[in-house]
Amino acid sequence: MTSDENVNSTNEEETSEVEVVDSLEDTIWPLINRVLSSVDVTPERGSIDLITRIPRTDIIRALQILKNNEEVQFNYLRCLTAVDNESEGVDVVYHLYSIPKNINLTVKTNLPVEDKAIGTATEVWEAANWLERETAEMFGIKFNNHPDPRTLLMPEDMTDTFPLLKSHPFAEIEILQGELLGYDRETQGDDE
Amino acid sequence: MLPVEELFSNYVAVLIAGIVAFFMVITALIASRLLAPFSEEREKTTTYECGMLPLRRASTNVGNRFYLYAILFIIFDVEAVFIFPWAVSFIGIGPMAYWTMFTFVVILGLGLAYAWKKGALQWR
Amino acid sequence: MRGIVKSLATTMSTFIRGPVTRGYPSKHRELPERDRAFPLLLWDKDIDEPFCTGCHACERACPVECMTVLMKDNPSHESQDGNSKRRKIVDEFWIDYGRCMRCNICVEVCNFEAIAMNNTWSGHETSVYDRSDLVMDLPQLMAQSKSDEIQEWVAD
Amino acid sequence: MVVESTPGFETQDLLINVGPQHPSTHGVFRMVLEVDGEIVKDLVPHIGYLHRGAEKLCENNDFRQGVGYMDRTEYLASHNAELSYVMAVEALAELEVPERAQWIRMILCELNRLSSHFMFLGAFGVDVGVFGTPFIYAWREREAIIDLFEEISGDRMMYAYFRAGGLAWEVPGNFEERVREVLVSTRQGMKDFDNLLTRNEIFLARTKNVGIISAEDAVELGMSGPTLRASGVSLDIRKAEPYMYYDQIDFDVPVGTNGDVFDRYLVRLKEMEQSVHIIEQCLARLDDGPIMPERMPRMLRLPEDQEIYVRTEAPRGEYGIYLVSKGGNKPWRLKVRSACLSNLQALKKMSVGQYVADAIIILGSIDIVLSEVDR
Amino acid sequence: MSNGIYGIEIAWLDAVIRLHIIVGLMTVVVMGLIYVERKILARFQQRLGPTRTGPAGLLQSVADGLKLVGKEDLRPRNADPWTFELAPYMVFIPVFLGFVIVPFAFGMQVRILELGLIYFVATSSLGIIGWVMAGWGSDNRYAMIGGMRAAAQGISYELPLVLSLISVAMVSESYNLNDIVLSQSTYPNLLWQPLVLVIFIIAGLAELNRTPFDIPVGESEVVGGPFVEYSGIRWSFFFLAEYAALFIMGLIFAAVFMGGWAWPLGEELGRGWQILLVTIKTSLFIFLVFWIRASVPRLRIDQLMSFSWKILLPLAFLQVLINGAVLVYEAPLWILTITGMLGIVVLVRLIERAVRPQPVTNESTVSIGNESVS
Repeated sequence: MTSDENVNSTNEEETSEVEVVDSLEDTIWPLINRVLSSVDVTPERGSIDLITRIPRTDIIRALQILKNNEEVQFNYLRCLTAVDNESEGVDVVYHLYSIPKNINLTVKTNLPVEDKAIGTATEVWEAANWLERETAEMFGIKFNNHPDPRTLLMPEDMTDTFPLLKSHPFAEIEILQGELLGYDRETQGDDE
Repeated sequence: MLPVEELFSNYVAVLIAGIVAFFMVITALIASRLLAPFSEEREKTTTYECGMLPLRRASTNVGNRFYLYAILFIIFDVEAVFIFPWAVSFIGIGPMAYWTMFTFVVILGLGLAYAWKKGALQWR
Repeated sequence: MRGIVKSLATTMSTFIRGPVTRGYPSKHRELPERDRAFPLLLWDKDIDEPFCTGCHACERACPVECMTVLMKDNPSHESQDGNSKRRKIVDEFWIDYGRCMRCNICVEVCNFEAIAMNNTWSGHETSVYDRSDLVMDLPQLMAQSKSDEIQEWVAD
Repeated sequence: MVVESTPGFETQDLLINVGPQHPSTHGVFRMVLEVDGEIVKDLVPHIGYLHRGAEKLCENNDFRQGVGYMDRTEYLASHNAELSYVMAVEALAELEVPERAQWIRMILCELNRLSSHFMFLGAFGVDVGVFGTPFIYAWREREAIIDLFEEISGDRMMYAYFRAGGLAWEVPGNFEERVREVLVSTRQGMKDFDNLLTRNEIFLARTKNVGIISAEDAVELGMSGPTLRASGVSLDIRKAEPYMYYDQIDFDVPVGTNGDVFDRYLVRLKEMEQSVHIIEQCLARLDDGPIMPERMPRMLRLPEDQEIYVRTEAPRGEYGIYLVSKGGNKPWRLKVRSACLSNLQALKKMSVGQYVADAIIILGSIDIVLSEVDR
Repeated sequence: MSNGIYGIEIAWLDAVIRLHIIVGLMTVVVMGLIYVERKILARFQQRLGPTRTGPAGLLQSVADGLKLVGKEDLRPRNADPWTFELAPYMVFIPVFLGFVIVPFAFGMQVRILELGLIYFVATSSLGIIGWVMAGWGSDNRYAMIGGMRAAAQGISYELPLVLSLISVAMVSESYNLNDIVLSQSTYPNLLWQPLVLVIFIIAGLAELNRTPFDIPVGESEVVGGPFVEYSGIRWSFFFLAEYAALFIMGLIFAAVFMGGWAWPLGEELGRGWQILLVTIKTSLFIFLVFWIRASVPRLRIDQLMSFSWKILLPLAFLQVLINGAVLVYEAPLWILTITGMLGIVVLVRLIERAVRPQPVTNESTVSIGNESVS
């Protein structure tokens, strides 16, 4: 905790700006760009996978293309989740994998804070079903036309709080639980 | 062979055995009633439903397969009942008795084959 | 049927091989040196005081926040005519074993090698009837080290 | 509360509640079976009983502290779970892991795969209905492996042994010979299982052609690991996208043809043979050297606005860590991609139309760890 | 036997005394069986088994019994009171009735019944009613399914069991267990009836609800089946009945197939030796049951039913007809041995054929390698 100066992010800043443009050509970006020519798509350089950003209005159509296009065949949905960027809204992240071509792609789409709704990827992969249910209850995202919009991990009636949002308190629930379990006695002991 | 009176007097023991067994159960139950604790608690008397509240009454309909097997059983058990007296006496009567029973069993065997063919022995 | 016979032969072979389990509560397995049960505080035998100075390093590093440490001035410090080099020393120390996840981080961050994971059987047999009994205070945490029941294992 | 059934003669399917307190749900899993006679008409899975918010907890703990939480997401293969996490952190922090640490990690992960698969074999045997014997066989071998882990890391299940950059501390001196000892007993255990179950007629009758899922459906549902490979899809991340030194190791990926319960059992058994093979090669390559990078910061901080999705082949399938960093010593977002969650989605598809008893062994054949499903 | 023990000539008093001896014997044997089963199963699984109560855990069953007596006896509030309460009686009494005929040594039984085997079959199948009552009365889904399964299984395996006993009775020309044992003083019946022996063991396992036929009580499916709602002493009667039935089945096996107290080569033995012989022969069966329990998985209900109806039943009928032909034309008995052996081969073949999955697939189920990518 004391030796903060040892942080090893020395060469991070130089790499990011310059290399993005060059390195994208080494990745599958040209291929993806060709396949998704009908969609507004912006690339980003990820650590191991290519990241593409697609506006949310186009996302399901783009995913359909990515899955069904012969050149890429992203037939496997690795993971579907979201990232809360506080004021910048919530990013929904799709990690795709193509078993026949052995290539990976990360697809991101941004949802504004005030309207967290997006089409459902279950139309594309069945695998998205539970992942979307989990993302929905954790981030308060509404997946339109989801076939089974119940909660997955959270209690059935917990539809107003979204634990993985940054605005959700970390410790309050724990304190509440502690009181139920008799932890209040212990804390009294600590205060002596 | 025992005389007929003794044949039946032996079955008195069966009746006594039943009574002994009955008293065995009831004494144990009474002993338990006296020894075991008992506390009235509503939660305890719910049925075990893997930790959830019972969904609805359990005594609903039973799959019709079970009835089918029950019918088949009755048919063949009756056959067994016919075989019982025959099995220990056919040697004394001779080949005629054997062939009679042979025909009977073959007919029932055909019945079994028919039931098999019709899929009565198939669970679905 | 032949496969079933093979299964029977397999179980018979283990029947002959004999048991591999132990009669647990009466017979204990030998624990490896690195075994880690719950953290304990160590006692400095040379000076007769705990190694711990109450520096809060472990308390801050604990992922589950199971520790509470209070620090005080050492009454037996050299300046106070004592024989100790420690200016500060631990006043109170609580560890909630009910919360501890035995991750060893407190041992790693300690600069004084004052805390160690219990590698004896007594560390594994800590059942209590009341949750609050799992909160250990300073004398309880010191007891085993004082009576030489644990050998400390320090990672290189 | 109890709802009275309506009087009359109309057919009414029986609803059976299996779990959360049921001997064969492998934890606190609940499924509601709608049964007609003995045939499953519908199946509704309920999860979330073991949800502890590991992702949220990790967001509030630094990278060293997070390792302990990863252990608890996959308690039967903690090394594999830790591996994904530390690999994600290493990749973002650009830490070079020493060679020796990598080899030891591979050995431990494969050993953990063995112990986890033993656990599967044992529990699955009990699901199929052998009274306890496979369980004890499994426990016997798993115990040997876990004893080894305890000698190395100090704990039997929650190892917290991998650290970003390498390992927490050096392995004991007799490590190699102890691993070889364990492999001997492991082989014996695999042989015992093979003899006990693989050719047993009753076992075959129970498992063959039960719970079939086609390759297309399995991929569509995002299944992974042995459960996917049993359907005939040869997707093993160790082969497809090699991490650590798996590209330097020679091993095969067993693939099933039928996608039934028996294949899932056999694929795992064959996979264990491969794991033993891998460990032997790793032992041969193991050299002396450091186990942590030379320039290791005392407090790890990650660069800003970086993200990575690291996937490794855990015993149950793809264990992925999606790590988003916005600087600082804590992850901004950490998502655990659980193999079991995706595999469990397929349960309904596999079970509908089967017998009640089959639904139980199909659940067993997926080999779920509920703490990984719920996280 | 009409001349009572201890010179007691009054028939009913004699019966009462003998039955009380049986009550004691049964309790001790059942407790012993539970202990022995736990120890033997533990040994098969390389465990220690009970060790804590008494020397080598010998008092485990006593401790269990005391605990069960002192345990709270619960009845679910939705249960049908009469069915629920009466089920333990209906399960236990028929099993106990079976003790009336089983011979322990020459002249050592409660009564010699002329129709002993039929009586045994009749009483042993009565217990099924108790199981169904327990299943229905508990208002529990598992219990209900378990009870139904118990009924289906019980009636299906009743027939092979009956027919196997009829086959033996045909060779011994009597249903009287005493006569059956005496008829085996030179050669035991199992020599002439090997197929019947196998059928008897399989059907016996099913009647006892033992692995691999334990689907009514399958722990991993129906969590104990019909008696899931029973606790304390009431539950213990199901258990008592189960083990008493096992004991009786072992005794019947010893008497019918192994020649009971008779030494295979037929010399007159003292009573102590006779009891020892019966004990050994009974233990053989019981050990086999435990051994099978430790080794094989459980069948599924459809497989269980079709195994009985499609394989065991036709084979048992065939055996009865062959027995009849051989006996009525006074052909040498070794023909029966040969046909029996052939029957076993057929049985094995049929089982192996039944196991083979219906759509025939490639023999090597798992192809090693990377090639089969979809």
